[in-house]
Amino acid sequence: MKKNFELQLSGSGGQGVILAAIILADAAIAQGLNAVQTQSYGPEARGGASKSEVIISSEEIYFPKVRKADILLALTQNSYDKYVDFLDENGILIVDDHVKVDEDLPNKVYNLPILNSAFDKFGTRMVANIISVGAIYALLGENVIDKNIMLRSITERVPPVTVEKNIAAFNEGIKLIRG
Amino acid sequence: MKKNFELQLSGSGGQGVILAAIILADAAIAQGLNAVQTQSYGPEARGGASKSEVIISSEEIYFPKVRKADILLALTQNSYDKYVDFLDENGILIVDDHVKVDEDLPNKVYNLPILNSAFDKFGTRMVANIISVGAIYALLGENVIDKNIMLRSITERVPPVTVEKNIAAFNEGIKLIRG
Amino acid sequence: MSNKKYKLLQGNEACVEGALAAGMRFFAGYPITPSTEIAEISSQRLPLIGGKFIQMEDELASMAAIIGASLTGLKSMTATSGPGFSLMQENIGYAAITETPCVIVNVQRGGPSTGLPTSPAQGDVMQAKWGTHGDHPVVALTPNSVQETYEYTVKAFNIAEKYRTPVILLMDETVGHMREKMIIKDPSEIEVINRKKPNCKPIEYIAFKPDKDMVPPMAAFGEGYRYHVTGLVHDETGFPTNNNEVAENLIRRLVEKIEKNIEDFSYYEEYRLEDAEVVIVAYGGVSRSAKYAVDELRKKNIKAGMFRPITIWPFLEKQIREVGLRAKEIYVAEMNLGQYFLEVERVAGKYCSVKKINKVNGELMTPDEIINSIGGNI
Amino acid sequence: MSNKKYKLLQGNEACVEGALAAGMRFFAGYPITPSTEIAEISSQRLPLIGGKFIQMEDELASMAAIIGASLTGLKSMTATSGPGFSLMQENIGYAAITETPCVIVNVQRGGPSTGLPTSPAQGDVMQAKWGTHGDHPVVALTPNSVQETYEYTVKAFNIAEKYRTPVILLMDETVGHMREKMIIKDPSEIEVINRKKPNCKPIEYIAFKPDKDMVPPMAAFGEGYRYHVTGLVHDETGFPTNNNEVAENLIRRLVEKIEKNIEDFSYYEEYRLEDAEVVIVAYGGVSRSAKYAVDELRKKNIKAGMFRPITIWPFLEKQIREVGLRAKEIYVAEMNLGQYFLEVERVAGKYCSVKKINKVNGELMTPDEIINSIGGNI
Amino acid sequence: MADKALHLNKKWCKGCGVCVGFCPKQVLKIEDNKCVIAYPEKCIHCGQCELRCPDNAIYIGGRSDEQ
Amino acid sequence: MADKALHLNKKWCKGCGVCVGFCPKQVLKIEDNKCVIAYPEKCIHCGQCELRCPDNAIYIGGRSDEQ
Amino acid sequence: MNCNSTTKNYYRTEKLPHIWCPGCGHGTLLNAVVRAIEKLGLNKDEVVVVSGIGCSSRAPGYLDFNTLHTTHGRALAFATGIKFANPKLHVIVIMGDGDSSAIGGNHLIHAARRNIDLTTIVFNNNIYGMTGGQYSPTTPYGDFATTSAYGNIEKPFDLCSLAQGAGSTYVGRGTAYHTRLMQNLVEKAIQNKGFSFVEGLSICPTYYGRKNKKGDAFEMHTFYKENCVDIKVAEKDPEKGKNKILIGEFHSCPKPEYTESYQVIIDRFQGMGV
Amino acid sequence: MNCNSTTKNYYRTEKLPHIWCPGCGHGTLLNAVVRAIEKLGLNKDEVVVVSGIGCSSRAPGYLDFNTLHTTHGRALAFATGIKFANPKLHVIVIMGDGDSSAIGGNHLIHAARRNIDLTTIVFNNNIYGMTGGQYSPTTPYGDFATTSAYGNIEKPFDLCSLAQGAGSTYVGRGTAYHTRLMQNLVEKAIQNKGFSFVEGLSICPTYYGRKNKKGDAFEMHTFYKENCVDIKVAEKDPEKGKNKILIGEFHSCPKPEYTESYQVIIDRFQGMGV
Ligand SMILES: Cc1ncc(C[n+]2csc(CCOP(=O)(O)OP(=O)(O)O)c2C)c(N)n1
Ligand SMILES: Cc1ncc(C[n+]2csc(CCOP(=O)(O)OP(=O)(O)O)c2C)c(N)n1
Ligand code: SF4
Ligand code: SF4
Ligand code: SF4
Ligand code: SF4
Ligand code: SF4
Ligand code: SF4
Ligand SMILES: [Mg+2]
Ligand SMILES: [Mg+2]
Repeated sequence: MKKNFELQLSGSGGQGVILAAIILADAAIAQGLNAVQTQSYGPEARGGASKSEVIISSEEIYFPKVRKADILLALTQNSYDKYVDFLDENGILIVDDHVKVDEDLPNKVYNLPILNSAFDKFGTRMVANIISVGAIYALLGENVIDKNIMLRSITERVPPVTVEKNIAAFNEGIKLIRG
Repeated sequence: MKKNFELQLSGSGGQGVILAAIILADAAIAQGLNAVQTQSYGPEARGGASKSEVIISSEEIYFPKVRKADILLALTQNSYDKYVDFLDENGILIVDDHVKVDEDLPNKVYNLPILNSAFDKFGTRMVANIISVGAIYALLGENVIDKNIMLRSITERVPPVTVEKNIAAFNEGIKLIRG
Repeated sequence: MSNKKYKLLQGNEACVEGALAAGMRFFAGYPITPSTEIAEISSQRLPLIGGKFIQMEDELASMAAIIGASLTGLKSMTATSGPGFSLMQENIGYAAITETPCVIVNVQRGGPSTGLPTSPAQGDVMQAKWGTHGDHPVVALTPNSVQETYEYTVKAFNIAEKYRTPVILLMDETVGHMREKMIIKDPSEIEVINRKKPNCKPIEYIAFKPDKDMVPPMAAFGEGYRYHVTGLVHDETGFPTNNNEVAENLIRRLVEKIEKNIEDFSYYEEYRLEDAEVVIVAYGGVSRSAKYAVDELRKKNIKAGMFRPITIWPFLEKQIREVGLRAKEIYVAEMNLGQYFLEVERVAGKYCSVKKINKVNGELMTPDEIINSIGGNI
Repeated sequence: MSNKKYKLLQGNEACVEGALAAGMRFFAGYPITPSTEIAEISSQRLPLIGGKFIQMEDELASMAAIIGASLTGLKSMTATSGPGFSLMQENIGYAAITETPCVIVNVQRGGPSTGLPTSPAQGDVMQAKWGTHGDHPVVALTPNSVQETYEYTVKAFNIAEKYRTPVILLMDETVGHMREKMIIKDPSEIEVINRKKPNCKPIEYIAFKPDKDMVPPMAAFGEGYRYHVTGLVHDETGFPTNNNEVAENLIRRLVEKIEKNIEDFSYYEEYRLEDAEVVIVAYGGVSRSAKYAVDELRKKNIKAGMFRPITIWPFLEKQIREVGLRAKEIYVAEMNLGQYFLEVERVAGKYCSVKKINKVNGELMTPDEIINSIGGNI
Repeated sequence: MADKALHLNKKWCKGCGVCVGFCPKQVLKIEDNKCVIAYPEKCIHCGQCELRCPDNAIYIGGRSDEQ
Repeated sequence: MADKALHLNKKWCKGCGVCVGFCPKQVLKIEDNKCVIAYPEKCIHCGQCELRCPDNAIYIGGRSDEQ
Repeated sequence: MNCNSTTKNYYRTEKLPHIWCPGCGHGTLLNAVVRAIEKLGLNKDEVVVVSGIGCSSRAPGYLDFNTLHTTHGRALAFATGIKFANPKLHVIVIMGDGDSSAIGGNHLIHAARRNIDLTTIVFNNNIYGMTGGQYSPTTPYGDFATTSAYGNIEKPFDLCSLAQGAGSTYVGRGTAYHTRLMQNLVEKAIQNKGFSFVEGLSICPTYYGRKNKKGDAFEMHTFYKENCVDIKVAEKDPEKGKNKILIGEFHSCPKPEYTESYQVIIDRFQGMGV
Repeated sequence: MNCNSTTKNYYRTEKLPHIWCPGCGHGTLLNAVVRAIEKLGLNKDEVVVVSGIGCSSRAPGYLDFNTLHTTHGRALAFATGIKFANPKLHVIVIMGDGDSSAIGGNHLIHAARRNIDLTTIVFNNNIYGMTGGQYSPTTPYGDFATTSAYGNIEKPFDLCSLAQGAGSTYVGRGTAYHTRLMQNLVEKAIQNKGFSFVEGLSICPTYYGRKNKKGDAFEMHTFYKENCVDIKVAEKDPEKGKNKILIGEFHSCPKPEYTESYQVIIDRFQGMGV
């Protein structure tokens, strides 16, 4: 595997990108890797754009913040606008499909119906974050984190009554990437 | 005159040795000299021995505390015991006559009936401090501070209704020394 | 496959884990960003083990309550950030003069005043030492990772108990809010130190008479040793005095019991220092960037190294002197306008050049910023 | 015969006289030994000239009230001692970040905690600089006589008004309670500086946009300039921001407007320094003993001199460096365990040996103690 | 009443739904996290929405206010 | 009552006069800033003085307490 | 500007929307306060709005007056300095329940005791909103918060009784639902020459609501609608007040005001003495 | 030891005489407190006496219990930590009027609100004694002090109402003159499981007395003797209470105590969770 993955997950406050990042970091650790998860706090976290970061690495992680994202998730226009500059030139962008992406963006872009899938297939936008986790997981590839570990991490971190729905959402996210 | 006089006035809290020191310092300044007055604060000032100091000098006074007293006034046994060591070997001691003075004390000692005079002649122990001022003034001598300046200083610092009584007390103090 | 001994924890959570491992049984606090999670988690965890949590009306009261609880025998802690730390200062001095063990966590945020409540900063370093009036002893530790937060919270309690003194765990928002993998140790692996109790009869107990180690044994209220505690200068019996010699001895002993025992808790990390000509001095969150910068600078053939104080107070005078003697240049990198720098310059300035790298914009200092500051100079 | 322009005044009284001469019209305070007379006399004098005195419920409130009054246009002051000074720290930081002129008098007594309430000490020197959280500007002045207390209280107000910053008058019990002769000057002889007002229309007023001197003009509440004041990091309009660059600029400007203008208020006394090989650095009450000691040492053929900072913060780096370059030895004599010493050592330690003479027993350091400490070394 | 009209400032609206709940005539609904004036014709200009909107985002103004 | 006696601790007495004021039998007086039991024989051991002395300096004890 | 005229005239519209969460009752209460000021026709230059720290305390920043956002709990002490320095100003203090009665409780009782002419308005949402939902001195017994996961064991203050007991000369309570009442109380509070205290029961759907299953903002409004009874009604028919939250004007009893009493001293002694 | 047996058994006699001025009411009140403890036969090892800073707050130093002299105004916050850490202890807090209600007002109302089992006793001499006679929050309107040379314009707190309003479950007032009553109130206060508040009107001849021409200590006692009426008497015959100082037991109404409520949580959840 690549030594180091820097992931940035963004959306509006309440969309659960922090939990998504925690699940990813948790799984990475269970996998025996190192991971550091951070997030933006403050008034922004309430209403405005919310950002959460994970660095996954096989080595010790010193600097805990993402400098250039290998993967950027943006669930809202606002968060895309605010954070797109953090994307590495070789990085991958995942956006919800209602987000307008700059045409000249050189990156690989996944334009996924995350919010709509959540609503249409699961009846609640609340699972958009876990769908996103699925998509990110799919892009990282099996050889970074084991799927079972991912599933356990989700199971441990979401409210017990929602486990099933969230696991389905996770699989939905994988499907959005792998088709 | 001698360049420098270090005076220490002690008694119990409430005997007014601080006011006495202020009056002396005030007069010294009016005389065109330098003076620094300090006092002990704190729980002692309430009940225990109370101490007040004046340094009078024709030069600038740096260190504001008495190191060796040229004159020590002690109105109580307690204050005598506590402060006698501050007396310069050539210093003069003034004590109220009920205070027992060490027999081997090498200093010139004035054993004056200050408290009794106050009570007997003025009906109140409250003027003992001004009697003491009179005694100290007398020992310093006319050439240090002018008598009129002393009187004005007393007049300005004691409660208006007690001016007359206090001036009489001052004169009584002078008499105790000069006879 | 899965590695069960590792957990993903936030720095603030790790602090509570460490405190509980060290024996904390009392927490009093008042919420404030970015330290609030410490109170929240304590409130949830303590009753489960018979411990006590109380949310006080403000930080003055929180500090007072932990002193009261500690005097009554419980290991006690509070946690706060800048504004609350300022409010605790008077009673921190009280803990120092009464020799009451306690741990005060300050998760630093941007100051002064309300400042930047959710941003990382290291602006309270000098305040940790000088925030309360009068000369007083101070121990302050600055962890730089979640794991260290756990470990050094334990050590903070140990130092507090051993030396009967308030200990400050000086975190920063970066470390407090970061999640990282952490090993929760088995209780048997953790050294826990408890305060020394009197082993004399109550009648013989002289509450503030120090042993040879300069620390007096401590009885808890209710154990039969009836004694007096005051924030006034006091003699060995604990009663107020104005005796000048006794006063001088007390103040000096309080400070010396810490400074003379500094070897006992001189914690620091040396990174690639052996042959280093350029030494970055950094602590807390910034030290993570500094370590990265060292590696990068080495790649550019600059003989860089890092000295990282974990014990930030008392000042590691001996170690910094040695660094100064060996290095050509020291860069003190801090998220303030140059606080620890002053002490480094004082001690090492005679031997080498000491420069500062500062940032107070509310973002963690990056490796690049450190590299560029140094590069610009080389 | 009698010299009418002299008066016998206590240091604390002189402070009030100076404040009134400087234009103080508001005082909020809470009694505490040894500063209480400042409140008492203010309470008696202020209404006589239409000014306002209020005794607040505590020191936190006193500090808050003077900031409120200053924002409303009145020159404002409070006075306290150690414990109260600790309690004021949070709001002192607020005054700094909101650039509200005000004067805080701290008549130092023995610490830490309740300590020695009626005894002289100089233990709050570092606290005056570092007492509040976060980086912040500080100006602190230390008079050493009744006359100077008067003069430097005026200057404290002038600096506060000119630079829109809190200024600390750092007295000590010796100076505060001592009575000495003093000249009360004619108002015409006293330079009084008032804060700079905006001369634009309210609509054009950008409340925290600095002029070239780094200081923004200041409108009072009620004058028609409706603006916002906050203790959060804010932009030039006064509204909160998380913009990193703006944040960095604000914090740096606050500190630099003081440090870059230090020449404007670098007050100090040099005594017999010309050819001095042994220099005593001392301030406040102790400097009086030091001066005496210099004369005595000279009599013993020791080339002694004294450098006395009156502006104690910001640190007189330039002057101390020069002293260091010329002296063989510097002795920093203080009634604490060596606080100002740290800064002197930092700056002069490269050039000469810097030693400390300390005393924390509640009594004024005597000339003999200084002489003996130096004599013992020579 | 003819010269009155209901206005919505979408930029300020946070879609809390308070106005929707209080409207006696079901004029309003939430769509995409914002209030929408779904049936302006049913509005009786009672002002309930304006009175309780925490965000000053909905109000009754003159028709001329319409942009 | 025969085995009771009035005691005074001169060291502690500060001569405030409170006991003197409250004594119903004029047993006490102040001399040289200290309380003096001037007329012990008049004392009825009512305890008023002991009850109000701020300094625990005057009290009724057994005769054996006398030193 | 796409807003009503009150908003246009009294808000700093360029700062809107405010940072409060969707449905937060603070916005509704603030509107009531602003309408009261509008109704009284106060000169904007002579109004100072002061706050401490908290969600509620962000209010002044949105208002076009002289505004001061101070330190946590200290708003009334700052306001005391302002009012005393220039008694002509109308000084209105907006605080949260935590700000006013936890850390700021002492300043509250002392400002009330002095009867200094400040109009104090507390947006009481029974929680510390800004720091994420810890219990406050007004969180009901048994309720949940991030620091009372097992149910709150502290008894809540009745802020109005506390303020009245300490000396306030005008006291009343409204809610985010009872906006007209709220406006009315604030109007009278401003007119009272002395220390006035108005509690506005607010709504924090984000923390208090969520933790205690109170539903969304609208449901929380409905709760106030259904569970509040005006003191006048309850006084006439105590049955109606049973187990209800009392609202309305509780106390109005003018007494000598602090800055006026001080002015009497100045008038008598100014020019005397040294 | 030349003193009565109560003094011998409960005082640190080697520390006497205390630092209080001749005639200071604090000494008399303290004796009443000690007699109450003696009467209840409390185990000295289980009694903690806590104070702040002030003349009154010097009291613990003279008593043979676990004693703690804290910082100004904070005694109740320290005491809360003590009591909560070991609920078996009897924690008695002695403060002055300034200590308890000026700088310490917030801790007073919060300790009362929590109904934590502390016995709070205020020696109220209507002045700051220790610092030399400044007015306090209980100095009567119009009275003189070093900071109210023109007469005090602040309205005094009624400390008992304040404490009761904040939640104390036992409240009473005695005086230095009414020592038996004082003893009785303290006894009951200690027995009340919850926050108890007893005000003892004290006497400061040195400052309050002198500044306000109240005569010597005996005259000040006499004033209390002549101007206090027991609440029971006043309730029966309001005429008798007119313009008088009310004393006696004002309020006794036990409620769930804080440390006991917390113990319920521990008992329920201990051992659960991680
Ligand atoms: C000295 C200090 N302590 C703590 C804080 C953190 N803090 C900010 S707001 C707040 C409480 C807010 O609650 P409340 O006053 O009820 O206002 P709300 O946010 O609920 O409107 C706290 C504890 C602070 N800013 N300063
Ligand atoms: C923080 C702080 N502020 C002020 C003081 C000074 N101070 C000591 S005691 C006191 C007031 C004492 O008055 P009170 O509580 O009524 O007790 P009393 O002396 O009258 O018995 C004050 C203001 C202090 N020690 N600490
Ligand atoms: S009440 Fe206001 S903010 Fe809420 S949905 Fe309606 S218009 Fe939008
Ligand atoms: S004005 Fe009345 S009817 Fe019209 S939308 Fe608003 S609430 Fe509904
Ligand atoms: S009451 Fe006590 S202290 Fe006062 S005079 Fe009598 S015995 Fe002495
Ligand atoms: S016991 Fe009664 S009669 Fe005897 S001295 Fe005391 S007060 Fe007087
Ligand atoms: S947290 Fe609560 S009080 Fe704060 S803005 Fe959100 S809803 Fe309002
Ligand atoms: S100053 Fe007053 S309160 Fe203090 S000891 Fe003296 S008489 Fe008592
Ligand atoms: Mg709230
Ligand atoms: Mg008092």
